Amino acid sequence: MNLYEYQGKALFKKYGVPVPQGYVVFKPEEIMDFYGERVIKAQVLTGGRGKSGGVKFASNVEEARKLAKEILSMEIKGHKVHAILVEEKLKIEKEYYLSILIDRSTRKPLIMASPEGGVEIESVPDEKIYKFVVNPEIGVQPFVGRALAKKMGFTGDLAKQFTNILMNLYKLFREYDAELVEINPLVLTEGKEVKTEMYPPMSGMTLSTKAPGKLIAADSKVVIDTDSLYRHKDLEENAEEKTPLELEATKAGYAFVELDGNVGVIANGAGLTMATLDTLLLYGLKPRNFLDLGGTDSVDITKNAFTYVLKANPDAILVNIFGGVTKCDTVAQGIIAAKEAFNINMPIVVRLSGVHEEEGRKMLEENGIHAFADMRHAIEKLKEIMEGSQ
Amino acid sequence: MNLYEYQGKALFKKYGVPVPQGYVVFKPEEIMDFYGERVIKAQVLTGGRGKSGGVKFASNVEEARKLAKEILSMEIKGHKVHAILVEEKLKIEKEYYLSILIDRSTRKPLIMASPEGGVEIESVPDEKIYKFVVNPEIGVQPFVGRALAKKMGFTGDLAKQFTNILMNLYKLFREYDAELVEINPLVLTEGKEVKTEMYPPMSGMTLSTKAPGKLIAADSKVVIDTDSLYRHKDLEENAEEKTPLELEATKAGYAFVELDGNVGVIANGAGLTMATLDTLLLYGLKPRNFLDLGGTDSVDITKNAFTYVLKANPDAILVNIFGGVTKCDTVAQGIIAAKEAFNINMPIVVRLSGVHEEEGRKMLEENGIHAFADMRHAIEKLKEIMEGSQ
Amino acid sequence: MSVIVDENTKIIVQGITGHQGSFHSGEMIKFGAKVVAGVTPGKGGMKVHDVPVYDTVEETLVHEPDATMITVPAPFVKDAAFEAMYNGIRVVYILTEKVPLHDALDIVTYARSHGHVVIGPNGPGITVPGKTKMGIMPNHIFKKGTVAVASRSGTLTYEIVNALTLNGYGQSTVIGLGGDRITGLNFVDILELFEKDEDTEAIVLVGEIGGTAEEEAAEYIKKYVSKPVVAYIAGRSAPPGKRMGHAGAIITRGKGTAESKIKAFNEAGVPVAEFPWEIPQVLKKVYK
Amino acid sequence: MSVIVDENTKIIVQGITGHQGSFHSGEMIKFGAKVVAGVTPGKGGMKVHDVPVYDTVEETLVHEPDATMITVPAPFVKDAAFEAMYNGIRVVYILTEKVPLHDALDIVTYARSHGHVVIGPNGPGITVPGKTKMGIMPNHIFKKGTVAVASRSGTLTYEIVNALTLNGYGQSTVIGLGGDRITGLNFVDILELFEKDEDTEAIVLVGEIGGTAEEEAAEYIKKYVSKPVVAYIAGRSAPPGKRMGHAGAIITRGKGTAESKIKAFNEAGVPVAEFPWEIPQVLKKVYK
Repeated sequence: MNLYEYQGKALFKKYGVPVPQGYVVFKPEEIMDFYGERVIKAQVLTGGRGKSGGVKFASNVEEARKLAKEILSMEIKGHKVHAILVEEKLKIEKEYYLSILIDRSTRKPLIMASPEGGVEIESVPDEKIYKFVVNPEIGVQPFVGRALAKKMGFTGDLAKQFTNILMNLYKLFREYDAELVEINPLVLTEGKEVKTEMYPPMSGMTLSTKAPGKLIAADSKVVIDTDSLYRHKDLEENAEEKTPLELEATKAGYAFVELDGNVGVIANGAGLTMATLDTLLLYGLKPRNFLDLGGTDSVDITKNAFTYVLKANPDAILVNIFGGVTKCDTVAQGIIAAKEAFNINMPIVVRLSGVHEEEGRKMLEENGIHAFADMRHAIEKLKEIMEGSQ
Repeated sequence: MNLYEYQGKALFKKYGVPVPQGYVVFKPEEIMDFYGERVIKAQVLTGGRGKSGGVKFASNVEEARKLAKEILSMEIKGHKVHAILVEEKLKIEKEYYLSILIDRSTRKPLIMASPEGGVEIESVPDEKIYKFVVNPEIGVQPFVGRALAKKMGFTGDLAKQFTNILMNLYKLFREYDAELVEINPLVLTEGKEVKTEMYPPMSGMTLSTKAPGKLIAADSKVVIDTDSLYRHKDLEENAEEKTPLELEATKAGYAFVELDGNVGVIANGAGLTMATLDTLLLYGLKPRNFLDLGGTDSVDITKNAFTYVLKANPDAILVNIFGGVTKCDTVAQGIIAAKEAFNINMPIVVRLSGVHEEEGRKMLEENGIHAFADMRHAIEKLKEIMEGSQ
Repeated sequence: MSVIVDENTKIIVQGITGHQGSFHSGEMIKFGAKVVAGVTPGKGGMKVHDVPVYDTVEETLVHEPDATMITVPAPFVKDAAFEAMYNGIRVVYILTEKVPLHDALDIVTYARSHGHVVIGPNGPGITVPGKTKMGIMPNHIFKKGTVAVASRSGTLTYEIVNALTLNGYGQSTVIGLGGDRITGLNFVDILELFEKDEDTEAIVLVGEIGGTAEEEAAEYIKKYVSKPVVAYIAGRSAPPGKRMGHAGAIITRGKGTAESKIKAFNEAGVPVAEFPWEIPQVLKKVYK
Repeated sequence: MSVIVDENTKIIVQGITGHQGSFHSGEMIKFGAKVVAGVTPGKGGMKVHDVPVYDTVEETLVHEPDATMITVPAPFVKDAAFEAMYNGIRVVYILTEKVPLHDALDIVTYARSHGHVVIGPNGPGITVPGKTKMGIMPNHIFKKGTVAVASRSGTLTYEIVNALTLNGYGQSTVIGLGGDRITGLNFVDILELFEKDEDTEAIVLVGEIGGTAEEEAAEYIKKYVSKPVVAYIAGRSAPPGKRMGHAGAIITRGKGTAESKIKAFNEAGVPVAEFPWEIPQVLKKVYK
């Protein structure tokens, strides 16, 4: 689950990763009066909002509210703007990149850091990205920070700031079951002039030096492992990532993804469902959805699956069940019950293989539903029907 | 460092290990008015206070204050009573034992649990003590609690209570750098009668069942690793464990232990210092103290060591330095400086071996201090002097 | 010789009194597996299919188990896996799906540095036809033979094994690695075992979108695998950024597409079937 | 053949620019040790005794180090040890005293399950006369020979090694295991190595009060050690409950007394010297 920037920054703050001062608003009038300059940032779960006009600067509250109103009515790459983050404007010296993710191939957390921040990390050349594979049995000890800080060009106090940020970010990553935590850009603010009076005192001579700036997370991208949400009650599931229908089906226990074709699909097992969609495409047919029924062979679960497929308004429905230990007569009952209950008139083609498969197919045929023992013939039949109906 | 019962219980509470309701007082008048019964417990860093009259029951505030006054003036096994813990009186069904310590031979945390609590664990037969060696890479997962709960005879809700206590105690043990956390007794309180109205309602018939009691830590013994105290600023060092002189010497950076003989000892290295004390005893001489100078060869460190030895009022002083890389002339300077500064008239015998050893010994002899190249001759000389002076 | 488990492997089932644990223990016993004990806290003393049930893994050690099948709900998997490993059980198969990613990370990290083998999470297990089965694959589709199958999915594996059997290709070992992002074994690990296995003469890999396990397998095959390998990849039609049922089946930031995997296999000389039912024909081209 | 380190062992020193690190690096080099690099964060680019100093252990890997000597202050030891182990350094010697007990626990646990050897914390290191030295033992007391010495203390070890040398007994390996409660190696671990070591013909153990390492050593010697062993135990005069300088030298709840250790050694046929200077005479009775 992707968190909005303001949610990610709230976690950063909780874990001691410095973020700009600011607050989130859902209505323009919630923006409070201020002096100086503020950044008005669209909260959307997509990148590139800056180029789309989702980030603006305001120097008084009226301007800020006006901009917020505009931004709140925007759609950025198809995403409605969810909220506005109002933040102090940082004086930026340089932008860096820092992230931690789970690397599937080493099966370990991977830190990526780059002195080229503020752009998509995919566009940064490999030799400018410093990687560190974390051994989770060791974790991120200070030495990890020192090793990366050196490569990033941080010395002295900045190296310490960087190490602290990295250790805190790793703690967040582990404790909040993150798939990804990303700071892009990690901003180095301009250092302040420090004037030191020179000896002898009162001589009027001062030495002007520059104190180092602060490293601050100017943006946040945090992705939380959905399977862990039961232990993070403080995080609500963000609705925006799924379509309303996907959300509905998922809540009912089906793995469901909307696609843009016209063949409704119900299959069992993620791999087989994907293979079914692939096969449809290779046959020139377009799937309307991915629906994995899972391993259960209850009449109701099968029947209810049709609810979500029907809501997607397909022109035909393909059911592909490789039963294994699933009882096919039960599945057949579920399909027949759905046809009756939802008064389905569009073509349904079923592939049914497993325990009691012949019985199940017989029941289906008796109810006017095409039934086959193998996937190929089922899909060929579907193609024939759909081409015939054109 | 041993914590007082009330300090240990404060940590228990912080980590979700249930403790009786109560509070600590340092003066009798701090005891607040109450109804029912209270336990008045002496806070001392030694066991067996119950038998010594350090634990009493009171049924009103006047009685409680009177008892507290008595207890606060007691000495238990040589320990002055530091404070009073005032607690609710538990209704006890059964007493258990639970502890976690660092087992030196496996180099791992070791959990010990026994259904025979309330007595010293040393007196419980081995077959009644259930042990579990924790792999710190795994920690204490719920399965550890289940395995021990079963052996302890806990089922259902009590097994869950026990598992929670164990997991929380382990967390405390690790996060507070404990050498030992011990709950003895871990008390099971009496369950409450629960009356359930029977069917049909209003028939007046009730079913009486007993709800299980609660597991509560009725005492606490927590020992914190002294070397880790720098990261537990919330814990003050408890003075009582060391004599005032030991405390003074330790603060000055010397490992120092008071003994009951009359030969002051200064040596370098813990092993050599112990061997020096042992040798004195085998020669019929009694050491007054253990003082490990450490590895430094500064004049001041050597000189200052005499401060603490002299405060112990010995009859003679033995210095045993196997220098290795230590410069013996520097050590000799320190000894001579001490003799002058503190105007030492008692006999000083020095063993000095290492870099510039002959020079060092010569300097000592010139200042009227016996000096030898080996330990044996130094101790024999000391014996001769001390026997001659009798 | 077998891969990971064989006819002598003594198996316990953690969560044996649950719906899945109970049913599949029975099927495993029918297949010939030595299921020696079950574990369900609080249910010690019961029997399931004549198999004794205990409260803790420690108590099952009298049966000297080598492997465990974990069927407990996702929030309890980490505890169950560590209970098994703490008690010295070498092979840990996790059937459960939706195991939190960081729990899988902890389990797999510990296992790999302490010599345990983890199968799954979220996979159908391992079957060695004629010898043993640990998991939920349907018994009737198998036939003893020389083709090893490794897959990231469940039902699709059955589909392909069924096609192999119907076309006369028996199997040496069939293993489901699991559909999650972190699994105990990846294709490279299992290829190493298949290459060494005397009973295996040809290999079928059933991959899917997400991650780079197939690309790494292709590299490994080029260098180290002498036996013929064919493959199928599911998810050609999957849109980016959507989790296609399996937690691991997701295209993120342009990585893990079917095209990339098919290309890698082709470059390694591994033919990739277009349809699941084509696997036997494709296999025929490279293996008798 | 040597124990743990030999003349080819490439050593780095973490904390080389400190007082201890700098001085003892020089002494080690004089003894013949191959000190290839030093590490002090922020001091990279310096040289100490002609040895290049780096900011991180990772940067020293160009010198292919096998071992590290850690001399950083106690609060930073855990970080330094994990830095070394993460970077694949096999032998980790920790000179520093007052390392928190749970830090030592973490270091030693990781080391033991990942094939690293930890010497210390809080010990004088290891010396192989004629070959190498890692640690702070004084160079001039050693003589190459056939007697191996393992000890829980520092200065007392020198005292005994000195006595051995003066009496004509040279040493094969001298190791200080460390005075803390948890150390990387206990007597049993080192006895196993000494028994196998071709250069060692007799063994001297220097124990002290606290813990049960000596009792375990006695049991081990009975069963597995064929070479003659003699011992010295410090702390006969120590009162219970007091930490005698070393964190590990403490009698708790009646456990870890000198009597118990002396009794165990005697029962294992290991003569125990009364005085440190007696070791050569006692050795003479059991070894040429």
